[in-house]
Amino acid sequence: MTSTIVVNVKKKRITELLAGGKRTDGRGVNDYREIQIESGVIERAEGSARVRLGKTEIIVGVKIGTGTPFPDTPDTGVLTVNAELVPLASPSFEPGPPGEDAVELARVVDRGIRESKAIDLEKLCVESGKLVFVVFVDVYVLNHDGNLIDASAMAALAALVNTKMFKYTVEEGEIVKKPGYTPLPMLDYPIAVTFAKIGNKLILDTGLDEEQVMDARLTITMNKDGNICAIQKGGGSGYFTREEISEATKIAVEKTAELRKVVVKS
Amino acid sequence: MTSTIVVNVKKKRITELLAGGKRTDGRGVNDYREIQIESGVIERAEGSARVRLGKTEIIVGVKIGTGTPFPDTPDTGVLTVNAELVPLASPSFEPGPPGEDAVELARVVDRGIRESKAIDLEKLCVESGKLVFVVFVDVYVLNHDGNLIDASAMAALAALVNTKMFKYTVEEGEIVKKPGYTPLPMLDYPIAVTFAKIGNKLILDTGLDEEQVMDARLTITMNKDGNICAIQKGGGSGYFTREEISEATKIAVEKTAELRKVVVKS
Amino acid sequence: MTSTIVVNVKKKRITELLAGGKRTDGRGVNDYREIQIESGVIERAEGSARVRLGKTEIIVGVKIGTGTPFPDTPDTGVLTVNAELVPLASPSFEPGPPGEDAVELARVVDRGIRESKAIDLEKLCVESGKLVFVVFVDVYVLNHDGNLIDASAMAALAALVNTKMFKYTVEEGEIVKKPGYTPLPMLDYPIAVTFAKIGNKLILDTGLDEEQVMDARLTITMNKDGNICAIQKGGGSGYFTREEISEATKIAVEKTAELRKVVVKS
Amino acid sequence: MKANKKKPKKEGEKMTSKKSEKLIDKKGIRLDGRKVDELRPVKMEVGVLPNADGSAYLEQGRNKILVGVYGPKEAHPRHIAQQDRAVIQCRYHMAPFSVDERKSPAPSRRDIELSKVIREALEPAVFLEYYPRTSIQVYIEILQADGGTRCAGITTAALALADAGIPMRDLVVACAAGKAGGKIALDLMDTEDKVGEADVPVAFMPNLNAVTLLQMDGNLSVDEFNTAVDMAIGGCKKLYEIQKEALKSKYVSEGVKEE
Amino acid sequence: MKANKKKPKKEGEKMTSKKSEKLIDKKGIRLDGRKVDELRPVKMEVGVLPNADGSAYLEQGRNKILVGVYGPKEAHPRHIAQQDRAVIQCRYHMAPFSVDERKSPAPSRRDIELSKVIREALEPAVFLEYYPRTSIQVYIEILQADGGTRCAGITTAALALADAGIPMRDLVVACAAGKAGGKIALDLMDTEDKVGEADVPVAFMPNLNAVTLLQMDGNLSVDEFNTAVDMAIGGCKKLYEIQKEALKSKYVSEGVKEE
Amino acid sequence: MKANKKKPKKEGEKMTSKKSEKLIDKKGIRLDGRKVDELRPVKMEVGVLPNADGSAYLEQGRNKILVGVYGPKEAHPRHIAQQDRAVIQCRYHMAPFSVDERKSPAPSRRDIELSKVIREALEPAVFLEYYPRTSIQVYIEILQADGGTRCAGITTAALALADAGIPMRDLVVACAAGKAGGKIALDLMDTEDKVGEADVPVAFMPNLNAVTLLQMDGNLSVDEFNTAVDMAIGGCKKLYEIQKEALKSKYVSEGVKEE
Repeated sequence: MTSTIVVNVKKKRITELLAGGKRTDGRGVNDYREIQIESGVIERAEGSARVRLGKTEIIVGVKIGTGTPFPDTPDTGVLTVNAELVPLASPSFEPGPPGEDAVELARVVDRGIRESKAIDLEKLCVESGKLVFVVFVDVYVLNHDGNLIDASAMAALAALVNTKMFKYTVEEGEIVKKPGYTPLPMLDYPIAVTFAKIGNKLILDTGLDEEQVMDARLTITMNKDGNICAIQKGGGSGYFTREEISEATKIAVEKTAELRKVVVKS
Repeated sequence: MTSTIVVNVKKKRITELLAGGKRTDGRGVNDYREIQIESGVIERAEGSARVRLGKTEIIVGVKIGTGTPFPDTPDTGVLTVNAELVPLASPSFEPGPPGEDAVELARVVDRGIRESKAIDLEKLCVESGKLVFVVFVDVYVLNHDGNLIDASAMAALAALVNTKMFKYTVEEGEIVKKPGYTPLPMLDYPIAVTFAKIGNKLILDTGLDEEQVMDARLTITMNKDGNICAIQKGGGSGYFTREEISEATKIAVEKTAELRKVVVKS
Repeated sequence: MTSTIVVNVKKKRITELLAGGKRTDGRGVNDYREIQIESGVIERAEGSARVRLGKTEIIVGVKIGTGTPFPDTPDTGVLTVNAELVPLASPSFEPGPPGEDAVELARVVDRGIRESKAIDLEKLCVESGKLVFVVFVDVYVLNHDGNLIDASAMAALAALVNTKMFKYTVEEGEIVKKPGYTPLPMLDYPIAVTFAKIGNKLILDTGLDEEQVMDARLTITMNKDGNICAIQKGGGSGYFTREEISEATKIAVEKTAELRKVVVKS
Repeated sequence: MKANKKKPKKEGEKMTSKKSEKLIDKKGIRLDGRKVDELRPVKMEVGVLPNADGSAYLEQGRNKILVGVYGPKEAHPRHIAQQDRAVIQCRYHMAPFSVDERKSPAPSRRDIELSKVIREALEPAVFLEYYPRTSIQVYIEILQADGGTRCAGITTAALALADAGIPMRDLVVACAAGKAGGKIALDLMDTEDKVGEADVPVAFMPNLNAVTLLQMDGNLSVDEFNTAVDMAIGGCKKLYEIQKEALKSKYVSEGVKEE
Repeated sequence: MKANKKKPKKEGEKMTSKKSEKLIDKKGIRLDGRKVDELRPVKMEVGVLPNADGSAYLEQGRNKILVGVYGPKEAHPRHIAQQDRAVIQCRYHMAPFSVDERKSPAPSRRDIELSKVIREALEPAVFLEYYPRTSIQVYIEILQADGGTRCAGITTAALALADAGIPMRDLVVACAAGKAGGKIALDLMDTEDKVGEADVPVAFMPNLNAVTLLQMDGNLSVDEFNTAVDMAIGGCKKLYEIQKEALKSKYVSEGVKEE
Repeated sequence: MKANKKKPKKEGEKMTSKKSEKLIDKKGIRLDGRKVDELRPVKMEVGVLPNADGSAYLEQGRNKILVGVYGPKEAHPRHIAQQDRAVIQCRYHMAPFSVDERKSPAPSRRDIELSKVIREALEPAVFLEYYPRTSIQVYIEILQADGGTRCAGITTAALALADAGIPMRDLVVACAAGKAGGKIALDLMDTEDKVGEADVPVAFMPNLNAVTLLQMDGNLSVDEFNTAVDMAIGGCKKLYEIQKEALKSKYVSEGVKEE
């Protein structure tokens, strides 16, 4: 754990720079680091993608299984998002069951996909009330250099876009495979952008140094129509003013549209 | 944790008072603190009750679900009792799965209900061997000021008496709700009384101070006929003589009859 | 935990003796301690055996249950091996879920039985794809004085040979017991021998002292034809040379044949 | 209802449906008779638990929330302690009987997330730097749930922290607004939350004009979202008045009776 | 027998039935040939485990119980240590093959309760104050179970404690009486316990006239209960003689052979 | 494929079948076109993770393995520390998407065993005595699995240890040989491993002529076994050359560029 004194020195330096609109690595406050997206990196998974956001690195794998639907939604498939902060990604990650950070990460990514209705889950019903497809989205953090949420959401979206399902028919209530594949039916393409507040400044795409000194973060996920589908405030013991929230929302409209082009074409 | 020295001083004081038949709060050895019972406090539960025994406070909620019966009792419903010592109730309780005290509390309450055949479980069978009702009794300790067992058993009984089940018919092996409710079918009304031994005295309804210094406790649960249906010795590294057991049993006959009137009319 | 200094002194002494072909208890390098095998020690289990190897003591119990087969082997019964290092067996064992030593022990015993096809699992299928017998082999270590693997494998084999199954017929997909018992169908009799390397010597059937100072161990399990069905290197931060492996294999051929006679006639 | 069906886990996610339109009638009246900008009936009480260092109880509609606070006390286990400030350990926990289908007492992933965001909603209000190396424990028990429990939990927890005498910059008060039946509405109850289009829980420090919790799920235009946030903050301000009353009624009467 | 049926958990609770009347015939003889006040055949042996500091083995009917004792040694983890006395850590544990249907090795709620009441049955006998800050570990393994294992476990554990050289006020010995086939009977075996009307396990320190464990479940009048307790104590006294023999036969013969 | 079938757990055990004969054709060519003594295509890269003290990435056929090493650092929790040497904490972990049917992230018994044998395969190579009381953490992530992952994990881990600058006696390199289609063959892929007759994973220190991991399951005569071990060691020697190249290409180019 970095000592309090070091963090305080860092905070002073970063805040001073931000007062002049500058960041330690020379970026502007709303600039993302270089984004590299590679799809299909795990051939045995139905879908996958690796995202590098500066030195942050995430792989998302999508597996398709089968199961019974929820009793109150008998005609829709099931979406399950899980995140693992595997310990090789950071000295602060430990082996074992997911802690609160991993749970929050998974649930924020999940809400973006679910609330934007990105996947057409109704097309994943095989037999009403009895048999549906289950989409497992596993977020695997391989190197943590800040902004895990945005990178994970991008990787999840890229992996879903990359996902192929086998064709099938149903015989006597059982699935029989046919030759060929179809893409996962997609209806929307949610993008998350996360603002960090440091002093009285908002910045996007924090590096690890910036996260250590931030007061709080605010994630806004938008769908392709520029509507908001999920928001999460977190990341520390700070707060946002009403005005900061409006400002962040405005920036998010443009920024999510811009990033969507990068992710979906990938 | 209270230090050994404080406990020793307390023990001396309490024992001296008891030698003269007195207790720190002025009660007689077999007196209960004020009992307040309020039924139906959790409207969304099928049954519920709050019991206050002095400053000890317990809520019991009853939920009715469905499940398969035990293979060796295909025609009877299932009773499940659980207890949680939630950490707001005492500085000595910790969050996490139930420890041995919570498990013992649940099992003593369970045995009283089960062995007295308080619930007519045979009426809770829907389809022999396949589908029965499951009665979940959840004991929730909200403030611990001693004598959790008696207070929990009272609250559980009051909650069961308060429980309503929806009316139903069975169509093709499935339960179909009908309008209206019936009370949970009850056959008996078990009451538990717990004796603490301090020095060579037996007292009822211990406060927290008394529990810290007691040698051991003895819980006797009796049914409406004055028969014994459950006993549990516990509570420390002390013992009871044969004569003390007989004495406790005699007192229990009267005391359980007296308390039953308080709880069941509530 | 024994201190480093004591272990070093012990190691020196044991190594010196071994240089002259001797062991602390006078045995030759390939000699086993006295083996006592008693079958049927747990009457309520379908099969059981107790093995004493010097002061090491193991009980294995076999229970037969039912379940569904694996989807890819719909016509074969299921074998499950579990090991518990119960804490009365050694000051170094702790209560709780199995640690890596218990897991390894169970899996090495399992592989010997499974890979030698000791049990004719195809005879344990009741209804293809739906209902098969499950053979639970539970290894229970009661006193740990070294060489748990060989003793456990012997006890497991003796318990399987001792196992009786009730006769049955199948009526409407359910098992109906008939009078009488048959032995568990056995096809092979695997025996494990474990070599320890201390300095540049290989020895068999280590006592606890020898295990504390060994560099590594190598377990070779052979079937009745003298073929190898399982191998496991473990036991420390040492290694084996290619030549040592060949030497161990040669000795194992003879030694497993010799031990098989002891175990199977028992 | 079916016996013993093994269901995949589901942690309170929203499932919008066509029934949403029935939530608000033509006159703008909701199923429980409220107008769109109306809070449910609220009752707050401070100092209800004898053992806890601070406590509070709240009813908001059919929600029943009890909070106990212990501390500041030595942080345990030690590795969670911070050299220069207190840590808040917060547990959001639902009684098994608090919801229609019995909830297992083991913490769900939803419980874990809510415990975290509630802690982060309370931290900005507490002078944590006054008590280095200590822990303040906030135990939130949902005795009965009817939508909006995270907000109600925060409102109650702030009262319990104040009752424990822990120095605070401001109270924290929380309220959700959302979209149901096509309209932005305040303080959604369970049915509105489940069937409705969106939910926006907000926690607020009234004197510092600071939003300490903000979440959203559903589908809102930016304008709708801004309307909802403003409505939620409006709700917070009303609840804040009730919070102050609850504190006054304990501490004023106590002053008279006991001190 | 049915494949893979998911059953709700059941932890040894009693289920009385109409079969109870067949448990004792007209001449007062039980299914295994015993009279109502007769113990099952008992065998005890002390010092059976080389590694443990103390140990004992007992057979009572088809029950087979093995107990190992370690300590007193430094309490671990440290927060369980007591300033002024030793703590007993007691684990009652059933081998998976000890019962008809394989038992999962994970502790059930019954196991947790029994570990607690057995510990509390042993504590009154041990001079815990001689070894402050230490722990005495009592590991009870049920190798085969046939009713009355908690009592048999206590009887065996007391021998193992004595074998470990731990200073004791008295031995502890335990035996149950119950009601089966309408009659009060001693030392119920599994079938009598399951089908019978009540079970009363009692642990007793013979020289101090002290009951250190007392439980009951079923249905007994106060008179029947008193008869059962007296009968159980009578059983304890008989078992106590066998306990003493077992200790003597180890320590006398050892004296001759080795020291 | 069937919905929601509750399956007993199965941890990678071999299930031989009659299909084995089809694995190698008459010309001795395997399903993926390899000869019996031919390795799959291999790619290794060192220093791929910015945060870890050392790291490496390996592809062998369709296996994709990533290893990160942290340490030596203070051992935690403390009771695992050794007075006179470092301990290696090793975790073999499969990504949920690494296999055909999604794997639960919780460690299986197979994972626990493999973590242990891999640790014991690496320990002989490390000068543990240089860093008493510390821990070296080796995290092996199987991103995609296609047979032989334990060996590939060892080969990769040795590179990551070297990259972390941890003093080593020798590199460790691992490779399996086995029997498939009736023939002894090198470096079995998943299909060959599952359908084949035996698998013999071997880890080797090339300069010390030391076997640090040896396992086997299946059915082999002693002669076949010896052939397989020799073939596996041959595979190790080839992989060792690639290991050295991978180290060189990092440290030589780095030398030029940065230092």
